[in-house]
Amino acid sequence: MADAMLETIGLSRRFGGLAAVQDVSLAIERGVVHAIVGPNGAGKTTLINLLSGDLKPSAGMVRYKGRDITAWPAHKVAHLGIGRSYQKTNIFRDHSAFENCRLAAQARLPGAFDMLRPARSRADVLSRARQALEQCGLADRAQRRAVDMSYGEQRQLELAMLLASEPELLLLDEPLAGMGPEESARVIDLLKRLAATHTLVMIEHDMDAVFAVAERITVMVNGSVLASDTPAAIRANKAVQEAYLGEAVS
Amino acid sequence: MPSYSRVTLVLLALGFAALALFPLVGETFYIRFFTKIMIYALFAMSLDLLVGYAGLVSLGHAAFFGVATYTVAGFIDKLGIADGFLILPAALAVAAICAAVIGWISIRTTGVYFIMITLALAQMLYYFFNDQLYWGGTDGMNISAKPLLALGGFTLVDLSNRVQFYYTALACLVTAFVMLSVLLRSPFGHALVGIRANEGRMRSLGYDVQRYKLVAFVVAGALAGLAGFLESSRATFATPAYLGWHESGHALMIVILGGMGTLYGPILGAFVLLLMEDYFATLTERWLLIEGLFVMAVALLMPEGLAGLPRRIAALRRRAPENGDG
Amino acid sequence: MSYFLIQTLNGVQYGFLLFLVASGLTLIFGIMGVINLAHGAFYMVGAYLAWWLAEKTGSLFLAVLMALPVTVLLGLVIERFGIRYLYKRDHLYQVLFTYGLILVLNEAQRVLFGNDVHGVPAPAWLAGTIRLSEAQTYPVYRLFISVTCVGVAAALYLLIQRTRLGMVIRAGATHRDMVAALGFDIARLFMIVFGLGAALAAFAGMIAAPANTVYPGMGDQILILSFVVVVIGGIGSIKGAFAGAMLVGVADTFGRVLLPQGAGVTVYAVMALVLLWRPQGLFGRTA
Amino acid sequence: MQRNRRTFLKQAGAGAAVLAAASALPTRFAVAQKAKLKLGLMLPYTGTYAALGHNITDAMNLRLAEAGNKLGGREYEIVKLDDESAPPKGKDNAARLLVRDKCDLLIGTVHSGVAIAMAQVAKEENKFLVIPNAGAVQLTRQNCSPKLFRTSFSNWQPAYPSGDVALKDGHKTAVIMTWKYPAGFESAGGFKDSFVKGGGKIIKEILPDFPSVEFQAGLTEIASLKPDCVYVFFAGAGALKFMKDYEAAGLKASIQLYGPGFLTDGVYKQAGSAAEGIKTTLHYADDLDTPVNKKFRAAFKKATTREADVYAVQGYDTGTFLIQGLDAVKGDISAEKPLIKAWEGVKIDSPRGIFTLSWSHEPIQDIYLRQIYSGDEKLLGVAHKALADSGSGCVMA
Repeated sequence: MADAMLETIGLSRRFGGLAAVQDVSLAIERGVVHAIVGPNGAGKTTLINLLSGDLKPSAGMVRYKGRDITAWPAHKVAHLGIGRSYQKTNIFRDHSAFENCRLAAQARLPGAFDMLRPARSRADVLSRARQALEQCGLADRAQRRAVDMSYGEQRQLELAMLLASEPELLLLDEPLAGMGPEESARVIDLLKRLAATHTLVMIEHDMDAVFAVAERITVMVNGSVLASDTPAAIRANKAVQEAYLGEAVS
Repeated sequence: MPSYSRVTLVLLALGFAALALFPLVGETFYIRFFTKIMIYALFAMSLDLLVGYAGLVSLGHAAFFGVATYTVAGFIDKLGIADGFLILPAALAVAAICAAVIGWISIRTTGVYFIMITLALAQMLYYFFNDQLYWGGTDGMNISAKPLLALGGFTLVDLSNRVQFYYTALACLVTAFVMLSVLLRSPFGHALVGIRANEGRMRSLGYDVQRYKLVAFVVAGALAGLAGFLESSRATFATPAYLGWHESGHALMIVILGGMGTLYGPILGAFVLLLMEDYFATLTERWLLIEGLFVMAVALLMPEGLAGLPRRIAALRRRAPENGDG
Repeated sequence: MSYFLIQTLNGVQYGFLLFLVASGLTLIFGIMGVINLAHGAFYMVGAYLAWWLAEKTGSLFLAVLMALPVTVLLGLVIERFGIRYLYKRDHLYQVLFTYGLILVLNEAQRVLFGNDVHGVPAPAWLAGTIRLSEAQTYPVYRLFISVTCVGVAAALYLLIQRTRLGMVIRAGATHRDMVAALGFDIARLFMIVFGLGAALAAFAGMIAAPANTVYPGMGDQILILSFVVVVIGGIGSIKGAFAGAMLVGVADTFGRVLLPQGAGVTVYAVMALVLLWRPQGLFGRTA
Repeated sequence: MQRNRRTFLKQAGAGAAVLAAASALPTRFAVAQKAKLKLGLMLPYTGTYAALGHNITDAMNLRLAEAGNKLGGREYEIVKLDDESAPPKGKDNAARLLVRDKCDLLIGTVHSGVAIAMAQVAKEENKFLVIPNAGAVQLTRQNCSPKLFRTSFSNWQPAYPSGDVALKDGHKTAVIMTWKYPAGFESAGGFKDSFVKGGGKIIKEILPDFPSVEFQAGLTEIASLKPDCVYVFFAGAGALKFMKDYEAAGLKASIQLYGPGFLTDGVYKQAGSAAEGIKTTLHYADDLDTPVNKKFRAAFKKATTREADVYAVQGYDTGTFLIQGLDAVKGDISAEKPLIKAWEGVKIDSPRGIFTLSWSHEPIQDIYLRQIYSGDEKLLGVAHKALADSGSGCVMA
C-alpha cells in the first residue's frame, strides 16, 4: 500500500445547526484516483472545500504529506501543490482562455509578485499555460474570451487552469458536470492520463466515469462516510447498495 | 492591463506633447491652473490603481494626499528643514505608512464594508489635523517656503518658478504613468486584475490576495503622497480639508468621469472636471447644483467614462443598422 | 444622580439618536445592497421640513405628519429614477450617484430655505426638564427622543420579523431571484424599502430638530457617524445598528470626558478595534 | 460699475474650458478695462458663511454708491468670486483674481483659513489685501504685512474685555468652553488674559471638536464643577444649540454665561428664552445710538430688506476705508507708499463708532458690552475703550 498523501482525521464542519461534514477520516494515497460519491447534500463539496482551505473545519484535522495543514488559508494550501476545480464554473470571464491559464501558471512560480518585467515575457509561465490548454484540447481557443466559449469548453478551461498551476494533488468537483458524451469521453481520457502522474480526488455523479477511472471510492451520506474501498468492494457493499447505489446500478 | 491600441498611443503622445508645449503659449494663471490639474490627475491616477484595477473602492484616498501636505508643512515650518530631497521621501513614506496601516485594517473587508471603513479611517486622520492646534487646526497652515531641490549648492529645479514647477508636475505625471503602466503589465499587475475579476478563484490558485491588495493600497497611497507633496509645494498650504472625504469623492469623480481602468482616463477626467467646475462657477452661484446633477448623470449614463465613449458610440452605430434591418 | 451616571445617560441618549439615523442606512444596505451616501442629506431634509412646517402650522407633530409622506415620496422618486438602475452595478456607481445627490440636496436646501440657522421649539408638554443633580437638569424632550427611538426600533423589529412584508423583505435580502420567481414584485419591494430608509433618516432629522439645530450641511457629520455605527454593528443588521449606536454614543461621551485631547478620534479608534476583532462587525454575517 | 465674472466671461466670448479662448482672455480684458480700477472681491456666497458674504458685499456696495461709485475720482469694477469657504481652493482663487483677472486690490474674506491663504498670495503678488472679517490673530501678528489691512477685528479683541466684565460682576472662577479650533482658542485666550490678570481663576477648559454640536458631556462637567461663570465661543448653529442646551441643563439660572458677540448675533431670536441674560462683548451693537449707525441701518434695510449686522458694518467700513485711502492718492493705486500712509492714518466714522488703525493695521476700537434682555439685544455700555490688538510678533517689512 502506498503512503497516505492527504489524510483527514475526524473532520467536521457545521453550518449553524446543520452538520455538513461529520467526523470524516480518510486517507488519500499517493498516485491514486479517489472518487467521492454520494447523493446530493451528502457533504462532498463541503469536504473538498475543507481540503482546499476554502472553508475552515469546525473540528478535526487535515494532514498533507504528514504536515498539519488544518485551517490553512486556501492560497497556502494551493502553494503546497493542492489544486482544485469547481463544480460551478469558476473562471475569469472577461479574460482570454490563455490569460486564464497564464494567471494560473504564474501563481505558484517564483516571481508572481514581480512588478517590473512584463507578465507576458515569462517563458516558463507561457509554456505552462500553452501546455495546459493543449492537454485540454483548447489550443485553438487560446485567444477566445472565456465568457464567449461554449459551456463544455468552459468546463475544460476550468481543468486547464488547474493543470497550468501544476499541482501534485487535484481536487476535482464534478469535472464532467453538464458535458456532452463526446466531451465527457475526452475528459475521462484526460483524467486517465493525469492519473499516471498525479493524485486525484474527484466528486462525480457519473457512475460509469467513476468506475472507469477510480481506484478507490468513498461513499458519503448525510455528511458521514458510509464506506471507503476499492470499486469492486464498493459494488459489492450491501449498505452502499441500499443507501445509494440501489437505483443507479440496477 | 494596459495594452494600448496604436491610436490611443498616438493620442497619448500628442496629449503629453501638448502639455509640454503649453507653457510656451499659456498665460501665467493657466500655467498655475494646469499645474494643479496635473497634480489632481496624478492623485486620481493613484486612486484608479485601486478602483479601476484592484477593485478596491476607497473613499478615503485623500487622507494619504493630505498627510503628505502636512509632512511638507512639518518639515519646513516646524523643523525648519527645506531640503526637498529629504522632504519628498519623507512625504512618500508617511503617506505609505498611513496607507499600510489603514490598508491593513480595511482589506480584511470587501465591498461596502471596504468603502465605509476607508472613509471612516480617513476621517479619523482628518479629525486629527482638524483638532490639533499645533497643526493650525481648521485654519490649516501656510508653508513659508518651497522645498529646495538642490545638490551641492546647485539648484536642480526651482519650485518657486512657475514654469519649472509646471514641468516638474508634468514629469511626475508622466513618470507615474509609465511606472503604473509597467506595474500593470507585470505579473503583479495581472494578478491585481485577476483579483478584481474573481477573488476567490485567485485565492484557490495560490495567490495571497490580501498581500496583493495591501501592496497595491500602499503603492497607491505613496503616489497620492507624491501628489500631496506637489500640491503643498505648489500652493504652500496645508489644510485639513485636503484629507476630507469630499476630496476623496471628488477624486473618485475624476476617475469615473475619465474612465476607470485606463491610466489616461484620470488625466482626461481631471482636465475636463476641473475646467468644467471652473466654468460652472462663472455661470451661477448655484453651480454645485449643476455639478451634482452632472455627477448623477455620469454615474447613470457613462459608467465607462470619457475613455469609454468611443467604444460606446461605436457599439451604438453597430447596433443601429441591425435594428433597422430587423 | 452621580456624575458618572449622568454622563452614561448622555452617552446612551446620544446613542439612541444615532441608532435612529443609522437604522435606515443599514436597512437599505442590508436588503438592497445599496450604499447610500445621501442618507445624511435625507436627515437634513427631514430637519428642514420639520422646522419649516412647524413654523407654518405651529405644531411639531403636525409638521412631522405632513413631512413624512413628502420624504417617503422623495425616496421613492430617487429610487425610481436613479438608484434602480444601479443595483446590478458596482458599488462605485452607487457611491458616485449618491455623492452627486448630496450636492444637489444641499444646494436645493439653500435655494429653498436659505443659509440661516434655525431652532425648532419642542412641543409645550415636552418642554420641561427633570432635575438630575443639584446643579443639572435634563430636558424631557431628550428623554422623549429616546422613547421614540425605542419605539421605532421595536416597530422595525416587528415589521421585519413578524409581518408578511417583512418576511418578503428578509427573503429578498438573501434570495432576490427566488422571491421574484415566487411572484413578488421585487422592483416595487425595493422602492418601498428605499422610501422607508429615506423616511427613517428624515424622521430622525425631524425628531432631533428641537434638541439639535437646523443648519445647512448638517447631514455631513451625521452621515459619517452613521457609517461608523453601521460598520461596527454589522452592515444590514438592525440589532447591530442598535449595539453600534450605543457603543458610539457612550464612547464619544466618555472620550470627551476622559480623553479630551483625542475626543474627535475616539469613535474611529473604537471602530478600528471592533473591526480588528470582528471584520464583519458585531452582528454582521460572515462573508 | 459692478460686474461679476459671468458677464466678464460672456463678453470675452469664452468657453473658458477651451484652452485657446483661455489664453486669449487677458489681452482682450486689458484693452477693455484700462482706465478702471479693478477690485477683486473674494467672499463666500455659498456654504455656511454665505449670509456673511452677502452682507459684507451689499454693505460695501452701499457705501461705495453713497460716494458716487468712484474711488479717488476713478471708475472701478468689482470682480466677484465665491470662495466657498474652501481652504484648498483659497490660493488658486486669490491667484485667479490677482494674476488672471489682474485685479489691483484684493478684498476678503470670512473664513480664516482662506484668508491666511489669500494673505500669502497677496504677498507673493505684491498686492494690497483688505480683510473685512476673518479674525485669525496671525494675520496682523506674525503674518502682518505693509500691504495687508483688516477692517474688522482680531479674535482676541472682542474677547479680552469680557474677562474684566466677569470680574466686575463678582465672579472669581470660570470654565471656558469652545470648539477646539484656532478662533475658539484665540477668543478664549482674550478672556483668559484679562480674567486671570484680574485675579480670576480658570478651573477648566472644555474643548469639543469642531464642528461637533454634541455638548451634553461638557455641560455635565460644568454642572459638577460649579464655576461662578462660563465663557464660551461658538457661532452659528453651534451657538444656537449651545444656548438651548445650556438652558435645558438648568445651568443658565445659576451660572452666568459670557461670550463674544458672535455667540448671540443672528441667532438670539431663534434661541428665545435660552439667550436671555447672556452677556457678550463685541465691537458693535445693533442699538448703538449714533446718527451714523441709525442712518446706516436704515439705508441697508432699504437697499436689501435685511437687518444690518456686524458683518454688514464691516463691509460698510471696508467701503469707507477704500474711499479714504484712494481719495488720498487720487485713485492711483500704484502710488503705494502714500497709499499705505493714507490707510495707516484713516479715521473711520463707522456705525460702530470712530476707529483708527493700529501700527499692525488692525482697528483700534471700542468694545461694547451687550446683554440679551426681553428678547432683544441691549447695549449696556462700553466694556473697553479704544482697544488695540497687541500685534505681537508683527514685523512690518
